[in-house]
Amino acid sequence: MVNIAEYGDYETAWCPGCGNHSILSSLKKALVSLGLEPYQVLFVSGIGQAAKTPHYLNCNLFNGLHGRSLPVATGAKLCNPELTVIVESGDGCNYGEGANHFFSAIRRNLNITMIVHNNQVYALTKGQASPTSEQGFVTKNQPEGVFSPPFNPIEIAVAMNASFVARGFSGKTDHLATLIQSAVTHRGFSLVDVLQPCVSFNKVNTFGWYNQRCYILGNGYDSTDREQALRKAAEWGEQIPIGIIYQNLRPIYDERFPFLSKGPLAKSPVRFDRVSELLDHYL
Amino acid sequence: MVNIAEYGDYETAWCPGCGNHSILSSLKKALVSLGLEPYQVLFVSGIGQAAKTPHYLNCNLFNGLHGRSLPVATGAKLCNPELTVIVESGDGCNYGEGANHFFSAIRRNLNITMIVHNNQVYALTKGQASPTSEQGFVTKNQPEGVFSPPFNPIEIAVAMNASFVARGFSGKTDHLATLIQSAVTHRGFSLVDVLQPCVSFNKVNTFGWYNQRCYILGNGYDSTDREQALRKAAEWGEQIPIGIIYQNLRPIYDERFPFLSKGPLAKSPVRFDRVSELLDHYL
Amino acid sequence: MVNRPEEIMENLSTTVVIAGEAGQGLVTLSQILTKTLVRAGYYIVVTQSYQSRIRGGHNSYALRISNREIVAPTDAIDLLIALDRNSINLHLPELSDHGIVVVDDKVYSEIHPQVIRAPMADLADDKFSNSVALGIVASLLGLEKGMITKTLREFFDKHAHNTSDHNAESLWAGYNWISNDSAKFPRLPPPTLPGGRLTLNGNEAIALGSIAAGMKFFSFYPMTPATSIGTALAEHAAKMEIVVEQAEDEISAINMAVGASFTGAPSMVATSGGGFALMTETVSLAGMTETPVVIVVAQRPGPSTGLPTRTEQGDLEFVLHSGHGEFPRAIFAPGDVEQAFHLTIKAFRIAQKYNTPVFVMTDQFLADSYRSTRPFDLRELAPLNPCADSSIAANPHLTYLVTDSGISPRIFPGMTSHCVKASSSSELVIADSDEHTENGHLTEDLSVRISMVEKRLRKLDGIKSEIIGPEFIGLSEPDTLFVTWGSSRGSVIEAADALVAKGRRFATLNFLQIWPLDPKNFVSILEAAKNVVAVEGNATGQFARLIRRETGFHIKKTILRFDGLPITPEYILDRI
Amino acid sequence: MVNRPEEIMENLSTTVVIAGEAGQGLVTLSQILTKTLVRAGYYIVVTQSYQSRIRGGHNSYALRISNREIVAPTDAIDLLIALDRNSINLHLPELSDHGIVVVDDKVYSEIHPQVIRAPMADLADDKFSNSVALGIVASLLGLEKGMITKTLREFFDKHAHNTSDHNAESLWAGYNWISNDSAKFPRLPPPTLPGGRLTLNGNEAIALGSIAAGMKFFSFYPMTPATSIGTALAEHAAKMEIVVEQAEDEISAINMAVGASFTGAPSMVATSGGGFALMTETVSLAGMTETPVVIVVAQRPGPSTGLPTRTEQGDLEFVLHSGHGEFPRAIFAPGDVEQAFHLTIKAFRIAQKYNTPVFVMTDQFLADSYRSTRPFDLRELAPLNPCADSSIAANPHLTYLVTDSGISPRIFPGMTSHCVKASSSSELVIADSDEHTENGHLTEDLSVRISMVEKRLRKLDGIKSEIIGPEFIGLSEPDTLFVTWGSSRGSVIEAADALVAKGRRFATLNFLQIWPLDPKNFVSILEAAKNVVAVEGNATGQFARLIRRETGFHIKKTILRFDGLPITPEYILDRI
Ligand SMILES: Cc1ncc(C[n+]2csc(CCOP(=O)(O)OP(=O)(O)O)c2C)c(N)n1
Ligand SMILES: Cc1ncc(C[n+]2csc(CCOP(=O)(O)OP(=O)(O)O)c2C)c(N)n1
Ligand code: SF4
Ligand code: SF4
Ligand SMILES: [Mg+2]
Ligand SMILES: [Mg+2]
Repeated sequence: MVNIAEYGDYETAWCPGCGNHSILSSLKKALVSLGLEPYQVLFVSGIGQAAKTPHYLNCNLFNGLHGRSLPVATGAKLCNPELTVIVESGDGCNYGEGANHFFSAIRRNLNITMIVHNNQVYALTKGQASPTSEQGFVTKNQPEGVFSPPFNPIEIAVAMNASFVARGFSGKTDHLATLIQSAVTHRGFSLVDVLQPCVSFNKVNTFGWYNQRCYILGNGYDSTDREQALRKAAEWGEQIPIGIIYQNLRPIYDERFPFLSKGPLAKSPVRFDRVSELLDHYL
Repeated sequence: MVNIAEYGDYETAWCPGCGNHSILSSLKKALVSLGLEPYQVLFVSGIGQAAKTPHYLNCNLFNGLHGRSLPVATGAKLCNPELTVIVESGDGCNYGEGANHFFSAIRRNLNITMIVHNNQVYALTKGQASPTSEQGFVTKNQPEGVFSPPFNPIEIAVAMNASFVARGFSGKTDHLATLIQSAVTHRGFSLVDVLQPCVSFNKVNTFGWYNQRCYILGNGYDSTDREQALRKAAEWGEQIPIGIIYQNLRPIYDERFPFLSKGPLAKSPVRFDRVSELLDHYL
Repeated sequence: MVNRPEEIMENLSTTVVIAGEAGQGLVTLSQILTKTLVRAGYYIVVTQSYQSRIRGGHNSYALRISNREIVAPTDAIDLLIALDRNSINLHLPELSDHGIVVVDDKVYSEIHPQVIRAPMADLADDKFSNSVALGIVASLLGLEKGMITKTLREFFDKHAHNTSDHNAESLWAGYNWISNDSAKFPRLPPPTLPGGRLTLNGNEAIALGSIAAGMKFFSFYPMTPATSIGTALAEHAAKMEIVVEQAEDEISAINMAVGASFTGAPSMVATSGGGFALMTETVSLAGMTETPVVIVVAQRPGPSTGLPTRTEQGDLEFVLHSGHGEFPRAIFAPGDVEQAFHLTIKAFRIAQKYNTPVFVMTDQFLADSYRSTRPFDLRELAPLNPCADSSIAANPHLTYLVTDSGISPRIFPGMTSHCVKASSSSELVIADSDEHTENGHLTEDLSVRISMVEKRLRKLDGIKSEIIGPEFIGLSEPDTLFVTWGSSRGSVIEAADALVAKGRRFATLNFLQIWPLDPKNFVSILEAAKNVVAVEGNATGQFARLIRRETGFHIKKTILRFDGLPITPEYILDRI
Repeated sequence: MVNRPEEIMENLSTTVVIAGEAGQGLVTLSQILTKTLVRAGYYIVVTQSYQSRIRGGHNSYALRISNREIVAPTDAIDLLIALDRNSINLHLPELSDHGIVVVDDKVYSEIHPQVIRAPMADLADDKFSNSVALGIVASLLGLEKGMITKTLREFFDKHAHNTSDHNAESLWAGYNWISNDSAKFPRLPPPTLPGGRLTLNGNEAIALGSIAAGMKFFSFYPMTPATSIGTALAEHAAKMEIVVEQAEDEISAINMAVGASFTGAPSMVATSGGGFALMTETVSLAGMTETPVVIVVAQRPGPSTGLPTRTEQGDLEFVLHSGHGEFPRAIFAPGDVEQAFHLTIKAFRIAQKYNTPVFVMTDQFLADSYRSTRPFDLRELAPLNPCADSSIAANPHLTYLVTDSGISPRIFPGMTSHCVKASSSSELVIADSDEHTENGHLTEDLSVRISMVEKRLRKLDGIKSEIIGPEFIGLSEPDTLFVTWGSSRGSVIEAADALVAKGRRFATLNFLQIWPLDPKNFVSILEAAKNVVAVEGNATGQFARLIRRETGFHIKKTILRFDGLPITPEYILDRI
């Protein structure tokens, strides 16, 4: 049986009080509850504070480019469907630079999980507005405050019929751990958008701000009801729902390639007999 | 008074029977009805069959890169708000390569118009699936058919609260002309997604296919009602609504820069007195 | 009228051009003819010229045929099949002195000594006039009726059901009509090649090379002239059990390929200039994370959208320096279809051995140029097994183990040595785009930085030790040496041949590998020549500059072409 | 302990290093000190070294001070303000022989001859201990109390309300404490510079240069070390009536800048390697559409994410060849802050005159390096008025009119000559990324292609005629000539000075413009030197290679640095 120690205990480069610490611990909890061994899991991350997370975990990791974790994860999952593939990155990374991949990933519906540390700011580059920053948010680069309304990833994911859409809050670690567990277990593309206080650059959406507003969706909430989910997804402000907002069981993309059931493509030999048949095609 | 002849009459490189011909004529009609002189209008296009459209019109034109017409239009409008800026390109260009800009443009809400020739295929590159291709659509590059559900631009634009969202059909040229006219008149970012038969590469969504399904939204339809719009936007299949699906009057981005009201930035002189004051800042 | 240089004439080749509007079925007609000729045992060189439109405009398909080895396209036309009037206007000036034109008499009514007007309407239904034309050409060339019919039938059986009979009958009508008419055209000399030849263009050869190399993952975003690599692969994907995936953009395409490769699946992408530009950030990522990936850059004239359906060799310096920072890479540039196959395989081997991005540079001309290709001996190819090489040199595994060669042994996530399923947490694979320690975690230790930079760059020494040196073809100690690279090879060789035939001392030095270069392989050859001329399909002589940078040898004369057409022997001869 | 080479010592400079964790307020402290020194009339060179994290880790701010002109950072530390214990461990070995350390006595309790332990707790509340430290340094350096207090007050009045008094009191506590204590540290010699100097770093100079040049549009996506250009511009945007826009990605940023420029607004973007890679497709677009745009590439060590907060000069070849296809460009590489200002202006002038992309290459070292800068004489600057140049040379307007210079006169959409509002349909502006005719519409006419390629490339001749040649500094006919570019300039100059002081014949050749190069400007200088050594902040000697490619001159010796730190005079002297 896997235990939490196997996932390691690293010194981090995060600020004290940063929400990332709690997300890291929820992650470990979830992985252990899932009974996943570190070598069964591949994390793919981008660049940013959030993207450092998997460096503080014992696991396979590809720490790639800002905004590009989803395509890397896609290639990896398509060539080795045995891996549990988890994308871990920030709001800027996933909804800014990499937004096109986010929308494509929803449509593609590969069986991977995407965890977004949503601190509503570009933290590693010292506090510029991100797509999720609220209107009026003042930064050194936006001295007059953000003009555009924030991007609501939950709402758009539901509108696009994403297979699994959840919101967590780093301050609710057990709840978050359960969400991540469900997301990984879910067959299909699953998004967990995690509200994460950034103590250094987001003085608006603080721990207290989130804590006061976040409420856990009750048992009465039916996450398979899309109409209801669309309404829930739009909720933001005084009350912020956390939990599984929406889920469905659309066909997953892995099914497009029946031969993937044979295991990792790295192991599949080159069939020269078949190459030979191909060549005949050009005779 | 401007007349249609001023917009020119060019030989095109399109196939006979292509929906683009009708879109071009709707466009001219709309421009004339708007009383716009060719030199008041700047078209920005990408690369693809659709993107050739403005070459067949007398007007200012920046024909840039595949997927990048919106950012060019954004830069242009921000520096010369006096121009009527219209983005003209295909579904692949705008919802594929350039999707990230589409989402940003919706949020930014500059007073520009985006006309998408949506033929549900990458035509100029000879018929690959585009983001709007239907499930099962077979191409040389997708011999097993498209697996993912199509991207519904209307639905997502409404979900993101785009300021003006309309769908037209190239087969209804007068209706389309009116739509384009409303879109250009609308204060804010306006999307006109135009269903456009591609006779060479889309043998599924043909003129007949669209013609049979498209119906014009009646007077009873209230395009300012977002709930209703969301439902309408999801409609696709046996019945396809065309018309203004949704509109609102969010603040436009031009307002972020009060000095823009003084006219094109090209004309604003360098104020060395102010530069001098700036330097004092570093004393 | 073009005077074909007699030197080239000596090759006794025949150039057939089929020309007309896009959408007139010109490609089908041409491909059937091409395949028949290859099957019959002729050498061929095809040049396709088309516009960025689907219908109308002007396209042409030039098919040079010979029973001796030919490797270049030529300018003069011997037989023009004009599907529209415009084609006659455009190509009449290019007709060789004995050249003729075949055209529907409805399309062209004038009397012209070189124009044969065929009564198409009498010969077949309008829909089948291309098959009539095909029959006429086949007959003029002296091809066996049964042979061309067989290819035509195969084609229509596969692509357009139930028209096979009609097309065959139309073919015969054309064939017989010419036999009745006075056939003023010299028949082809008897073929010399044995059977079993493949009809392949450059892109198909790359696709097949990648499959033979053991590629498992290919991702792309459509872009001319690279798209057809993906099309060929998509056709074979299910059978070969490879993933072929259309991405949302080029950035995604190459990042997917990197992710695939990280799990051990050899991967490739193919694109053209503008799409490649978008990939450059990830080229650097592959260099840093030491993830092998093969990148095909199919060139077309730039800058920017340029002439999207034409050819050029203008991206050499861009590809060579693509990606920020410094890391090793290799660049191959096939000079013909056979080389395209073998160099693609070599590209995979180098990428997999040195864990770094490797390029195959081609261009529209070669991409679309069909050739009669010797069948590949697959037994010669040792299967590339990504699992065989993997061994844990350290426990726990160190992704970036510093070694003398700079090469760190790889394992893949979830697997241990030889792709055995992992079972312990010491078998983790950690890759990082930041500077990293041997174990793959990011570091800001500046001495580790130095050792990692040096480790990565050391791999270039290994790559250098396996360089494919340039081909020297021609007379030793030449008065003039042509230097070229990539697809211009054939024309340079034929131009030199022609000059040698005239009694002049010419030779060619053709580079199939552009990077790295080893001056030892060629500087003495350059120095031995009295005169060195670089021949390149670009406007600034990029390869000549590179040679100077690497060797100090200054090639002062260049013959450059940048109008979108491939360099031909005539083009060179006119400028010598 | 680092032995400072006596040659450098002769400069009689003092290096103060303030070191500690990120988040300890180190930058505030350092900036107040820096500004005070500049105001007092000292020369300074700042080197900032930080990690890719917001709190913790280890950062340092090195401030070299002199009353003689200094242009380089040095390695040896004279006065270390250690905000944490780790800083002592890390930097003690770098202390010069007379160097001392100031540290809170709670942080460091050992007795060490070079360490002054300050009783911070006695002197002020914990929150204000940085001000105490500042007082101590000011006092040790012999700065006037009133002067440092003034700067400190200004700073806290602006940035942190209501703490100004507390901070000032704490400053005095530190100041006075040292006065009481035996101040074993040599005071600074009297300053020599007149007043009115600016405290500016490289990025601020670029930002101000762009404003002074008449830039109207700046777009960016944050990326270290380029971000602070955008920050400075954002601060001044409203006042200067310029648009500063954060884009969704770098691709958008540069396309916005192209769109802006198309309407006549001079525009700029700033990024670093990976972000720049994403822009390369659009660099080519700007080249093809002949749209001026200034691109600042602030380098950091690659490949890929590399060392995101450190410095390197590793992107020269990438920038030089960025973008597919062939088109003219210019590249400037400022060697110090003043050059950063002026070369940015020059970049705008060249971009606007030749309608093509122009680059300013800088790096983290220069970006963050404060210097005492001579105030700019704005009267010297002729205002760049995009409207003044525009004239209709043809009616209707031809965007790509073929001219001898290759430069086509521009007008902007909606406007006619001199930015008068358009009133007729002959005043349309049509730009195309495809190959185009003079009127801007796409063409597949291959002869037009040739004339357009040649027209574009002709602009390079004009750009060449305005080249800023390299600076030659040092002894004529030197035994050894250092060749360098960009931010390494200062260290190369000081290293050569030191060697000359020792009686050796050294000189330096510093390139501020990297492209185009005119061999006439410098080959004779290279040839006149017995020995040529290229000094570059990269691992492969990219500039030396470029010189060879352009001139044939082979620079065989290189001194290269690629560990993420700037080249220092000591680094060079150790390797000579
Ligand atoms: C192509 C590219 N552009 C920009 C950057 C610089 N960059 C690094 S982290 C970052 C922002 C990260 O924001 P987010 O993803 O929200 O993560 P956070 O730091 O807030 O956790 C940016 C812009 C980069 N590394 N690569
Ligand atoms: C960066 C880049 N990638 C790919 C291409 C090739 N390309 C040209 S047009 C096109 C597809 C156009 O599809 P769409 O936008 O739907 O326009 P349509 O031709 O269908 O009107 C593509 C992929 C390109 N020009 N640039
Ligand atoms: S800057 Fe913000 S996101 Fe980054 S570690 Fe600190 S608190 Fe966390
Ligand atoms: S290929 Fe399709 S989109 Fe293009 S011109 Fe023809 S019909 Fe229209
Ligand atoms: Mg963030
Ligand atoms: Mg389309």
